[in-house]
Amino acid sequence: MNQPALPSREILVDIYRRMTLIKQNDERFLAVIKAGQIVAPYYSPRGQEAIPSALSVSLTDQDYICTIYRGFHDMLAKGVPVRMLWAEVAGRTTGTCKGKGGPMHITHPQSGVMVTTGIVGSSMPIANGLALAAQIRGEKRVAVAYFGDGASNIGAFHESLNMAAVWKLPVVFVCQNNGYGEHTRYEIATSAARISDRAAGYQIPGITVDGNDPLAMYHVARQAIERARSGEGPTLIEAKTFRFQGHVFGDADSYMLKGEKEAAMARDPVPAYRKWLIEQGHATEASLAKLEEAINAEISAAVEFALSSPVPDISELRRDVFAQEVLS
Amino acid sequence: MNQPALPSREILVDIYRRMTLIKQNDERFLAVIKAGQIVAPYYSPRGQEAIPSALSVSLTDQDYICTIYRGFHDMLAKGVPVRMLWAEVAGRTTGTCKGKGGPMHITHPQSGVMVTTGIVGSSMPIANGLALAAQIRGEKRVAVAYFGDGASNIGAFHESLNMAAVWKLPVVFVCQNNGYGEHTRYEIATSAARISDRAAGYQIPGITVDGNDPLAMYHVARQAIERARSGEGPTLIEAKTFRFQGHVFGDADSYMLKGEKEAAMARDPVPAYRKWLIEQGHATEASLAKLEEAINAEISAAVEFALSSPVPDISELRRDVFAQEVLS
Amino acid sequence: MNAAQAQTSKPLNTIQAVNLALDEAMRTDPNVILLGEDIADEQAGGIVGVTKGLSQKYGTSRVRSTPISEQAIIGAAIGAAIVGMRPVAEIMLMNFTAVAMDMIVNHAAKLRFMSGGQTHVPITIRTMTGAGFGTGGQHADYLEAWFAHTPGIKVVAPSSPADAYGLMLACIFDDDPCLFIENMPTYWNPGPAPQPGVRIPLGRANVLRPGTDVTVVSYSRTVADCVAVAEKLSKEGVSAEVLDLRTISPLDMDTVLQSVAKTRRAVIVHEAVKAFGVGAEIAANINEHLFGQLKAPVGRVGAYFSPVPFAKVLETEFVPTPARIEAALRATLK
Amino acid sequence: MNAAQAQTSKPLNTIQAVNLALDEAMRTDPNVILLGEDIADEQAGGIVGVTKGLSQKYGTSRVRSTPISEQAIIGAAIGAAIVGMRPVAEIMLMNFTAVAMDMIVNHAAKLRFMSGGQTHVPITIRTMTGAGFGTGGQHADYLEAWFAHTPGIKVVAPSSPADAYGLMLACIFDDDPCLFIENMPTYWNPGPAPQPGVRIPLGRANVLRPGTDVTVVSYSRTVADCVAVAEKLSKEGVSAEVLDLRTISPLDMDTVLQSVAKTRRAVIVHEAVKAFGVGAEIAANINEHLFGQLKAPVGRVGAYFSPVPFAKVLETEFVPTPARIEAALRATLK
Ligand SMILES: Cc1ncc(C[n+]2csc(CCOP(=O)(O)OP(=O)(O)O)c2C)c(N)n1
Ligand SMILES: Cc1ncc(C[n+]2csc(CCOP(=O)(O)OP(=O)(O)O)c2C)c(N)n1
Ligand SMILES: [Mg+2]
Ligand SMILES: [Mg+2]
Repeated sequence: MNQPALPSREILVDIYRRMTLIKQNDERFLAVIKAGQIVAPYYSPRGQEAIPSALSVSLTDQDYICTIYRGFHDMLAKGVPVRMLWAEVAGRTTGTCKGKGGPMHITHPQSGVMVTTGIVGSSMPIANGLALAAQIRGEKRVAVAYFGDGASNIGAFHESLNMAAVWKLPVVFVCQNNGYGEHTRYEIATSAARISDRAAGYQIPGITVDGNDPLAMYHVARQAIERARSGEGPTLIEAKTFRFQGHVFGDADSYMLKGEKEAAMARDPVPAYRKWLIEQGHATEASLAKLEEAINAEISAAVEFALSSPVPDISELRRDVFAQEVLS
Repeated sequence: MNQPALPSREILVDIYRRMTLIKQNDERFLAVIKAGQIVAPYYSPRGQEAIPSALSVSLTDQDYICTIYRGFHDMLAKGVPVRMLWAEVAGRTTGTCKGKGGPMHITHPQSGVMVTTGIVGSSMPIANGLALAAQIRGEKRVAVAYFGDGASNIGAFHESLNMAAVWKLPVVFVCQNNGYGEHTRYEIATSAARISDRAAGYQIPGITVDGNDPLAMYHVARQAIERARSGEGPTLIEAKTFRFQGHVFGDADSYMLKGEKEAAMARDPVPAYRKWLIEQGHATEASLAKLEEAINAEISAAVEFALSSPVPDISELRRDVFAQEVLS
Repeated sequence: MNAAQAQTSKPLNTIQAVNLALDEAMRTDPNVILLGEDIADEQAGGIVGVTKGLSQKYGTSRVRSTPISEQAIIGAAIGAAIVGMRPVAEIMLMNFTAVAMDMIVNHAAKLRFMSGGQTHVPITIRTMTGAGFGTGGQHADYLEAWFAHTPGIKVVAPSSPADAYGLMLACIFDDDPCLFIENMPTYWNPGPAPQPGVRIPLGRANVLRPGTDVTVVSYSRTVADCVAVAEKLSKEGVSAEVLDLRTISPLDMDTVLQSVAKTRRAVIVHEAVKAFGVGAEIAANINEHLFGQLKAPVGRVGAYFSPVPFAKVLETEFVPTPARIEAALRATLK
Repeated sequence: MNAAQAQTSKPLNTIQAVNLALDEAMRTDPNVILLGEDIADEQAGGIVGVTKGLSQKYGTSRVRSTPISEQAIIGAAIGAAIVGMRPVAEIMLMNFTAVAMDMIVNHAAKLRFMSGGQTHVPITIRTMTGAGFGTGGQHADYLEAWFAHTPGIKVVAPSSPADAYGLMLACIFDDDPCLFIENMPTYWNPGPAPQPGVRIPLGRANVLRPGTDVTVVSYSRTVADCVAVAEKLSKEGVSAEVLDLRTISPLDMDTVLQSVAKTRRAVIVHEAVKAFGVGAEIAANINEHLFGQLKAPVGRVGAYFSPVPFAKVLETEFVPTPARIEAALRATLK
């Protein structure tokens, strides 16, 4: 494959903006949780920033994503307002879901974040449905399903890829392979040398890419999105990456290979990309510092907004179960 | 691949014996059902005789199979006594399952038929468990999971193949690809050019074979069974075939391609193999006629046995739910 | 008057009634789509022909035969529903809901709540079940209690072709997920034609046969047996009121309590296993709300505590027989 | 006396108790094997360490970390069980039973019956659940009613570490499939040590606190709240008898009826959604068997009819609070 053309400077910086938002958001989140200001299970996506950032620049608000409990990066890259995300995780009425869903169930249709799920494998079948609606209606929307390497072993993965393939649905399956499913290393659970090898069983393209390389990820994602948008059907992308905070906040990482995490953190994609942007002249230190500061301020405002917002009323337990309020 | 050595004459004839038993049993079954002597749903395996017949000669009673609602051929080839099969389908206490299971749930541990299931895809995960027990205990037993082409699209298929592969379980997955799942043609539902292509996603061998060619089937099955028995792990076999009676007794076949069934029936594997055996000098017309007659007599005796056996007592509704009888 | 409407003047069976309702819904709303195994006409319009003619009429884009992939089927329906479509997904037999349980209960039923009302899942899951065809342990379970215990999904079970028509329309156009349970062995039984285009409201029981001495609460196939037993007892001067729940969740306890407040005796009948079944919830509620007013313990009739057996003698006895229903009524009247 | 037994003299929590029971079972029977996600020591012995040390002791052939494949996990357990092993399979959270529902209810629960008793499935499915950790709608459901309604599988839910130990041993060595429900938020609460090696019989309720004025029936986490409320009311002279079911199916109605025959008042409490829950079956039975003998309607306390909410204020109110339990008792005593 020829080296494809570099995206515009605007896009390059936009990817960095999204990555930085995710990274800073994560750092603040850990701080706020550690301080006990918010109590919620937290599955940090730190280290996986590049994947949805490089992908989302090729999507519009009209496109859909379905993501998972770890998907704060996917949501932020797709445009969920930071303050609504914080308010949700703080369990406030101003949150995306009025505080009723929580971190594992963020939904924000305005930005195309249609489902966040806590059940491994379930982002894929629902993404198919979003794509199906677009296909039937003749809309040019694309649906992206994010999931992990562990999820590639569950039945729903198989059913979804097969259905998407036979129906040529406009969907992109993005497996964020961070080497572990909870405490279980890839090889212990997964029989494929590469998850992308499984695409052959569905006669669809399967590509393994360095998910921590924003440029590589951008090109692979763009091609898959265009393929979907033009009606040629799904693609399976395996984006290799690593998670810096273990499975869930508080995880002791005892199951990891020695030095593995340290090595991955030394290759942290966010500073690496920053360095590259400046070195290549796509941005200046000053411009990025300014951007980072603005993000920092946005997050601070979001935290404050969240923590000062009201908690829901008990009557909410009777609402949104059905369209009509539950009476008994 | 070199043409492997021809099996012994004994084996060659034994394969024919099993095929004939299946074919005759099916013919009698249809007659008895049409006559209204037995009322039961019937999923005829007619046309698929060669697959389990050519496979089972490489198994012993110690080996296990899990099969499906269509699996009368698999059961008979594995050695379920004909009269117990008939008695079960007639709902009699002398049946394999005392009349409580019926045709879709034949079990006969003495011959290694451990599970017959009516849920598409579910033979595979249970076969894994049989293989797992053998592996843990250091027994040299092999488990065979039979299933259809349609079943290769359900989640349990994927989970089972992956687990069997990572654990190197002594299991053989045999997909009997008869071109249809109920009324749905292979291509409409299945994204793989060949089901065996899916094996690559699990790093296990995947082989497509003409399931109506007893010799080809014998060699492929034997190799997979030996592989499993020697601890090298699972194999996915796709055995191509056709069903002559549609999905279920009474099926009008309106969904089939024109002439497809007639063409397949013209290539009926049973008479074709019979002809070959005689032509090649592995058997004589007289010896096969005798064998066929004996089978005919065995089936007649089985039908009589079944229809003259007693039906279960109502108290059976309280037995075999738990180890202890249900009291209330 | 279109062809569909003209047809409704003569008696029809449940297969035809559901077909008509689907046809009517698809005709009036392009957001209605159908998903399921074998449902398009190239696949003979379903395993017993419920969807016959619909793909020819509305195209295979809207009437899709699927792979055997129940999780993917319900997932696809959910995804399409949250962006405004009204998918009708078929899970061929109710036992197969077990493979799609995650999609149904963890997703379809919960997304409205978990999203804080931003999305909702107006899908209808059609499924069929019922003992009587000798299909054995994995093809005939009534599992409505699982779903009734699941907040966020409605559970509907018609007892006649006309009800199937009106309730199916109501389900499709309801803004919540609905599980629609069709009884297979009675599919071919004819009944009076429905009112074309008229939906039967969900969540309301139907007083099918008024009476004053005892209330019989049922739904789906067993309703007919209850009516037959009521007729039989009427010859002895017993006036039994038969309620057809139609919707199991949300449960119309108001109608049930009103009836039992009058009769002061009640028997609940369903084909599902009695233990921990829908009848338990109804009985518990009757006892709670009409405490001290009942003349006899609330009776419950359901299937034995066993898997569905194969042998005909066992299968026949397994489900509530008219004899068992009658015995329960008599016990209540003693 | 081995190390495991020595350890049991001091208080321990449920994580330790289940670990000890598994250890004991594996030590005494080579047919006991463990399957589940992350359960081997290389994977840190489970997500909260319930299986810690066991793979080191018994090897990774018998203690297997699995792929995330719940259908394959239960399938493997079933297959091994029908040829004589006693697998203990972990489904990490009860909501995930939804993806393995087919294997559990259509196969594990039915094979004994469908095979006419030729095979049986002595598996134990360990699962954990319970609201309180802010995990939201898909991680904390109590779904025992689904399984109690399924003939062929036993349902067990311990309320203390010692019970967890004795009941786990009983489940493993029982010849039927058992679903064993552990409450996650109380995992770390210490309790008295169990009797080493002693199994607690399945199908028998435990009279945890004798009393004469009202019977409180519960299981799992809410038992402790019921006892606390009983203690509180005792200061007002109310003597509440608290029964811990221990086994939900088969249900020990004998013990419940014996108690209520004496107290003539009953309240049933569980964390599961009240509607169509286990409490309905118990209430229906009490009303049926003690008709005319009760002094008050049977009370039921359960979760609201909604998915498990996230926000702490909602989550706290969603489950039966001590206040709601107390109110139900007081209503019964009026
Ligand atoms: C069906 C199901 N099984 C098990 C779990 C518990 N669980 C939560 S996250 C997880 C690991 C998933 O790993 P992977 O797919 O690689 O995603 P990652 O967390 O690494 O991003 C598991 C097993 C679950 N949520 N759903
Ligand atoms: C989970 C599940 N879904 C649907 C069905 C209904 N059903 C029974 S057989 C069948 C077709 C299976 O086709 P295939 O696997 O090719 O096997 P064949 O019948 O052709 O031998 C279907 C859809 C079922 N039994 N189980
Ligand atoms: Mg991972
Ligand atoms: Mg087939």
